[in-house]
Amino acid sequence: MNTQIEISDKPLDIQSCIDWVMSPQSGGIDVFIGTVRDATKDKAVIRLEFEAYKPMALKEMNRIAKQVFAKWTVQKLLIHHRTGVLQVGEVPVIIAVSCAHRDAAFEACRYVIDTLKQTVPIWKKEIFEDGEVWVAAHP
Amino acid sequence: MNTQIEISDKPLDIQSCIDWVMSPQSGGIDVFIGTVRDATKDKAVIRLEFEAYKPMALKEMNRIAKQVFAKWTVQKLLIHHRTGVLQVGEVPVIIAVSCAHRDAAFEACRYVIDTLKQTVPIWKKEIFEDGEVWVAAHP
Amino acid sequence: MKINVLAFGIAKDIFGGSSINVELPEQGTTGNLKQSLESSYPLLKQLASYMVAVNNEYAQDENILSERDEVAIIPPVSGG
Amino acid sequence: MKINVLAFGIAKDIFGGSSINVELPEQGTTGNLKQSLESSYPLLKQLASYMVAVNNEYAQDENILSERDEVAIIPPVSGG
Repeated sequence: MNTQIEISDKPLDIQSCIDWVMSPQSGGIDVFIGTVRDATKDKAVIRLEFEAYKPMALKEMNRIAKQVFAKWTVQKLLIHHRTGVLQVGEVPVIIAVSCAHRDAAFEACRYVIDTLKQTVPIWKKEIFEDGEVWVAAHP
Repeated sequence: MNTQIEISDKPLDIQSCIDWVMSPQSGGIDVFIGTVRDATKDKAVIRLEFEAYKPMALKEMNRIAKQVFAKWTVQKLLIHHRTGVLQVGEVPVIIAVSCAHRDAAFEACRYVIDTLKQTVPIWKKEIFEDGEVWVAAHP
Repeated sequence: MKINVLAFGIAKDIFGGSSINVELPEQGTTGNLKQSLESSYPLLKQLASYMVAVNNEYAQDENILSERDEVAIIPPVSGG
Repeated sequence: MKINVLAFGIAKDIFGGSSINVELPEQGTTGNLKQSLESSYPLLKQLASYMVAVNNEYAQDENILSERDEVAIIPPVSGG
């Protein structure tokens, strides 16, 4: 299981993430890059703040990685998540998966981001002109 | 329809492709990167050679782009394909799709690579130690 | 026994800090902890949901706590 | 009429060059062109499949050709 899983308060480096997953045994790489959108439900977003329960978040990400290597034939899997204050256009998350065949890369990458959003203890606060809200906290 | 579609015999630049698709209206970007694998059906590959019928290939890629913008809500779509001689690990194709929501980005990106491989007039020759073969030419 | 409870996201706002101490009887469970917290901090009940993590794993209500456990309140996650 | 036919990929190997000229009767179709090519270059029939493109579009067998058309033989594609 060849993985690189990190949580950092520094800007994420897309090129070096992609360089890391590349391998001569890979025919395809799928990369998901989350970006901070300028609006949510038509309301302008000023910035986002991300907070992680870091040891547990890393443990959950490793659990997801194990599931991925059990389900698909994957060469390398990278998950980088950023914390702290992010401006519009900045990158909170990069997931990169290299595989011999592209179907596995697409499916595994999507599985990682979908599952991460459900189980990994990281929280996002949206800051608007007139207030702020922890995303998904209330029904 | 915001697209950047190119065929080039120069090495593709992943970072500048991703920079181009980013936008403040996007929440997610999916990127597919094809890479030259060191083996096909357990036979060692020395290098690949790509040839394009360039005017028609660009026309077909634009047709695919039109289908994508009709099917999904997409901010920007980039397709770069390389031609000429590529060594193991080099990148023949980059597809990048930015969308407000990630489901559309994943689905559109996969649709583009799947359709490109079926309809766009580009050909790949695999060069082995002891010979060469145009991929998919024969049953 | 005294359980130190870590708080993240909106739970930090509800508790007014990044951790609080909760007094529980010996052999108290995560279920008992949730009852105690909900009675002291009724805003917890307005969350879409919340979980308790013990030693970096999601824990069931039946799980018996000890003072050595690392306990955290996990409001609905929203990473990515 | 004389149709200039572009060749790519393995078709270039089969024709021994990147284009050839084919003599067709006036009002000849892409179907007629394929028959003529297959009789001169029987290796074409061993391909998994091949298409004819006219003016950068895939063409049907019924399509009537003219000397001004850009015509190309498209063996099975394998880009990406």
